[in-house]
Amino acid sequence: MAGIDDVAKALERVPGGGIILTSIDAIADWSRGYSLWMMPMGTACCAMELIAASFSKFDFDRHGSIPRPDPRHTDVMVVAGTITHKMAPSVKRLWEQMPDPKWCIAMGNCAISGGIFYYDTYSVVRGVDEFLPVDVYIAGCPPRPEALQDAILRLREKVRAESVSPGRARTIESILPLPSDAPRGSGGDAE
Amino acid sequence: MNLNELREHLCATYPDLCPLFSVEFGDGVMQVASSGLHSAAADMKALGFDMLGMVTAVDFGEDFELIYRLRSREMRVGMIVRTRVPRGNPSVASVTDLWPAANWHEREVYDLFGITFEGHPDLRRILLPDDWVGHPLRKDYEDPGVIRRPDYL
Amino acid sequence: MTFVWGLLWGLGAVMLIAGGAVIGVWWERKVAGRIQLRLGPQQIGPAGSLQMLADVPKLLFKEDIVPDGADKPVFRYAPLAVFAPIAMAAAVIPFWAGWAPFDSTVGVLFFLAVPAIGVIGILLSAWGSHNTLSTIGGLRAAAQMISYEVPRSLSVLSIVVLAGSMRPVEIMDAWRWWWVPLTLVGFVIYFTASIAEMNRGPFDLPEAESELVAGYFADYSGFRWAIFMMGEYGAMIVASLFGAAVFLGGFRWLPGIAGFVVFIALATLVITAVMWIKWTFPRFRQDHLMTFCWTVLTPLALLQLVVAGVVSLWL
Amino acid sequence: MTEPRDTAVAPETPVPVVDDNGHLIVNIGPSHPSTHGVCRVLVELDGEIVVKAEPIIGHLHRGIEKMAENRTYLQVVPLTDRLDYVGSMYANWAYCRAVERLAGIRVPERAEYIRVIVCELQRIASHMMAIGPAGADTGATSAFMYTFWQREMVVDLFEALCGARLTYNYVRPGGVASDLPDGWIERCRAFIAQHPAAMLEIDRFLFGNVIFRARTKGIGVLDAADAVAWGATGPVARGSGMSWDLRRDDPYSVYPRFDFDVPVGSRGDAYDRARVRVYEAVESCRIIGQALDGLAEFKPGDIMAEAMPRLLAPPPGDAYDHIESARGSLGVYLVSDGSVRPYRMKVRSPAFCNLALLPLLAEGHTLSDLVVILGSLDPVFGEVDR
Repeated sequence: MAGIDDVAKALERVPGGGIILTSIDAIADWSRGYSLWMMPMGTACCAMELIAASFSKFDFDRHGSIPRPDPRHTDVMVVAGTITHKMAPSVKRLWEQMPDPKWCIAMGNCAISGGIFYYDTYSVVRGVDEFLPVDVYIAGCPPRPEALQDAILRLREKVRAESVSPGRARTIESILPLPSDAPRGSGGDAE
Repeated sequence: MNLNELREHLCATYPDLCPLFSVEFGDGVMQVASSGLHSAAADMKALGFDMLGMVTAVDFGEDFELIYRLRSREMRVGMIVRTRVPRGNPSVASVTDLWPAANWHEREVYDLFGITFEGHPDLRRILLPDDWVGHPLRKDYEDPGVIRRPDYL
Repeated sequence: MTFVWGLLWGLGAVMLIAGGAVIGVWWERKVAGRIQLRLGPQQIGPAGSLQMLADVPKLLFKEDIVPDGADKPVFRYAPLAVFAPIAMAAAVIPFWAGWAPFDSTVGVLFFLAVPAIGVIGILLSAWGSHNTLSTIGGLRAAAQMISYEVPRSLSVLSIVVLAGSMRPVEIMDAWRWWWVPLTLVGFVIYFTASIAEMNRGPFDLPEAESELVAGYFADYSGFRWAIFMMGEYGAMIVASLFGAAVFLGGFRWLPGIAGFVVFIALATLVITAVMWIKWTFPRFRQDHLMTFCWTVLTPLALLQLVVAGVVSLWL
Repeated sequence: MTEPRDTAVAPETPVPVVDDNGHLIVNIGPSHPSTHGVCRVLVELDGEIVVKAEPIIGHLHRGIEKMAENRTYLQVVPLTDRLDYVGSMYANWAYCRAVERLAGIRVPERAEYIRVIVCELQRIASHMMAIGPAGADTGATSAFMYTFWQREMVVDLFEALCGARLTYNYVRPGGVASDLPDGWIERCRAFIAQHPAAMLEIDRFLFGNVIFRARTKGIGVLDAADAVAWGATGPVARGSGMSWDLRRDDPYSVYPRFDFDVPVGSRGDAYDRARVRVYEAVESCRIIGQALDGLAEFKPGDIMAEAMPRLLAPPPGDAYDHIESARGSLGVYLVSDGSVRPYRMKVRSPAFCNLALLPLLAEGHTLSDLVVILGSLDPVFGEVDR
């Protein structure tokens, strides 16, 4: 499959091709957004809330999100919990086993930055974005299942902007400034 | 049998263990030399201390203190056996032959403190990856990856 | 003409099974939800009934991963070897009085024999994945499916003895209402053995989620995996339709179109029972499964066959 | 979106698929639906029979014991929450008892009663997370949903109490963080009134199921002598007929004032280990009821020891104290050098000791039984790896 982008470009030149492309995109993005199957990468405390999310009270099946333990069948990896140096290769391996297109939710402070385990510890990876491209971050220690629900909805918005040909993906406004946008030296980081 | 009776019994049966025995925080506490650890542990087991609760160590700079917490279900008393091993040659006899429970505890102490247990059937790292360098719970452990917490106090 | 007809029917069978699977997956999620104090899909369509409209295109657009160590041709075409026999088996189901898509004189034999080919597809996929868990799953599936063929065939045989024919259309013609109480045990055996044949809980050892993660299709992604799922739901639909027809009388209860509605309703009831059992029961262990097959189901099926044979003397 | 950066993670060591004896080597985990966290088990299989199972732990080793050395005594309490995340109150309490022993703090009785109440509630919540997966490991996911519903009720109670669903940080050195809110006692009574009936339902639904019984009876038999020798505690030991419960045999806090039974199994198999937990949950309801009655004697608001300093600096020395957590005897050993930070903290984790039994129990059983045995030991990896 040499370059789906090339196919997309060729199709754009054909009269009406753009309409076909956007229709395909619309179908693909809509279906992906409403069928985000989770790879529950629960390692620690947040895993409890991840379990709660798909269980009776919160029931993420309502949103079409079901947990599948097999990475090959899933779309979004929810990294819930602390990732240690010993665990990180396995997480990366599982991420590589997931078929494209795939997304990653960093659930909880440990997955975002190491959280409470940021300082003084020798074995914790400080944030899963050290080795995975994270799409949605959920703060909390642990976040409530409702926060994960919000993350699924946010991710759905993000998925809608994507395209079957990666070159055509639209950018969406981030609701928060990206770390690179922040003026240097003004942060109140205690380091 | 409470702790004081135990102490009397200990003095009568094992005169050499008697002076090492004291009672602190509801447990019997016994300080032995590292060379005599195994025989003291065997005596304790013969006395009815059938459970090994934990094995741990504390880094006191010059040497490590090893702490074995034993428990007797029959007498309903706990017992802490302490021993000191020098930092230069941290090695002590394993008690896995007395209590199989010591297996993982000793591996953990080996992993985090680098104290070797002679006679242990399978002394490998248990918590950290096999290729980890150093023993993190030692006070002098340095790791460039560690970010020190700013000292507000 | 036969060729065109066959082609048309092939297309029809695939549509039937694919459509049935789409409805079946939604239905299963709803049934599971009810059992588990949940709601199930809610967002797309009324009561989430169009959820599969999102799931199917998503799976179509997924990356098709063929693992590095896999036996590539085997890996690629194994899903078809699982799916095709089930679509073929659908051909002999008597849908209407005097009509089955493939009206064979040995239709029952065809129905019993052809889906059994599916086990080869499962073995191929398990071997082709080059994955320890898949291999264990495939071996479990082979042992289980071949063993459960025996009680399943024996239980259908009791109906064949009563009807005096292996042609499903003739069986339906000969069917009498009192066969239902007479062959009730046979139906329960058929039902149980069919669940085992389609690898569903409590017989889902080949894909045991808590042990083998996903068993023989653990390495399949995207649409290849969807074909496996379609095969599983297809097996459920086909087995339920056939059971509802020959054991429960299918369309014979009422004349005309009402009879067809009763037939579909009976089959739906059987499918729901399959789901109900899956979501309530724990999973068997391999040796219990085999013991159950050879010491309980097979003797019972033989007994049922004897009873049916004795009764058939007076027919 | 953040671009992925290179990380210094080493590739995992590859595992041979077939060893010299012709045994199949199967790697389960570290992320697997039935390892209850992040445990890797290397299994050597002869057909389906487990020849050798080797648990590889440490995938969640976060260095809490090292971190505690650089935090003040009060700052360690949130860390103990993350140890046993299924039962946070226990680690809180065990740690606080060790600190109180070290610093000689006397805790008001009302606080002790509240601690007993929350810890017994936590025992119920934690056992629900053990009984449910016992069903889920054998394939009965629905049973898990039913037990989890009970757990959610407890979690709601805790949320009303301290605002958090999982990491409570409620038991503090010297007492508890806050008094019971208005109406909480009534809600708690309502919960314990319906809980035994729910447990009866689970008992019929799961433990009465013929497949579940066949899957768990006689599986992973641990005899009492082995349980003692391997230092097993809690429901794992009690399932083997070892009648040992710190609440009764080494009474701490106000437990001697309550009337309760210690359920004990007889066969020591996975079934007994799971069943003991059902009865324990019902016994916990009895304790909570008595504690709620007893609470009325004490003045509301008297929940913190008098003259608690902002910064605790216990005198040099060491202290060990333990409580009976849902998984067994959870001990905390603290060494103080007189400063405001612990010199060394060691957590004696029951799950760690119980998990060490896995190779012993799994040998000779099938792969399907392995996950049942692992589930019946009920490890929580935050506590195993620390």
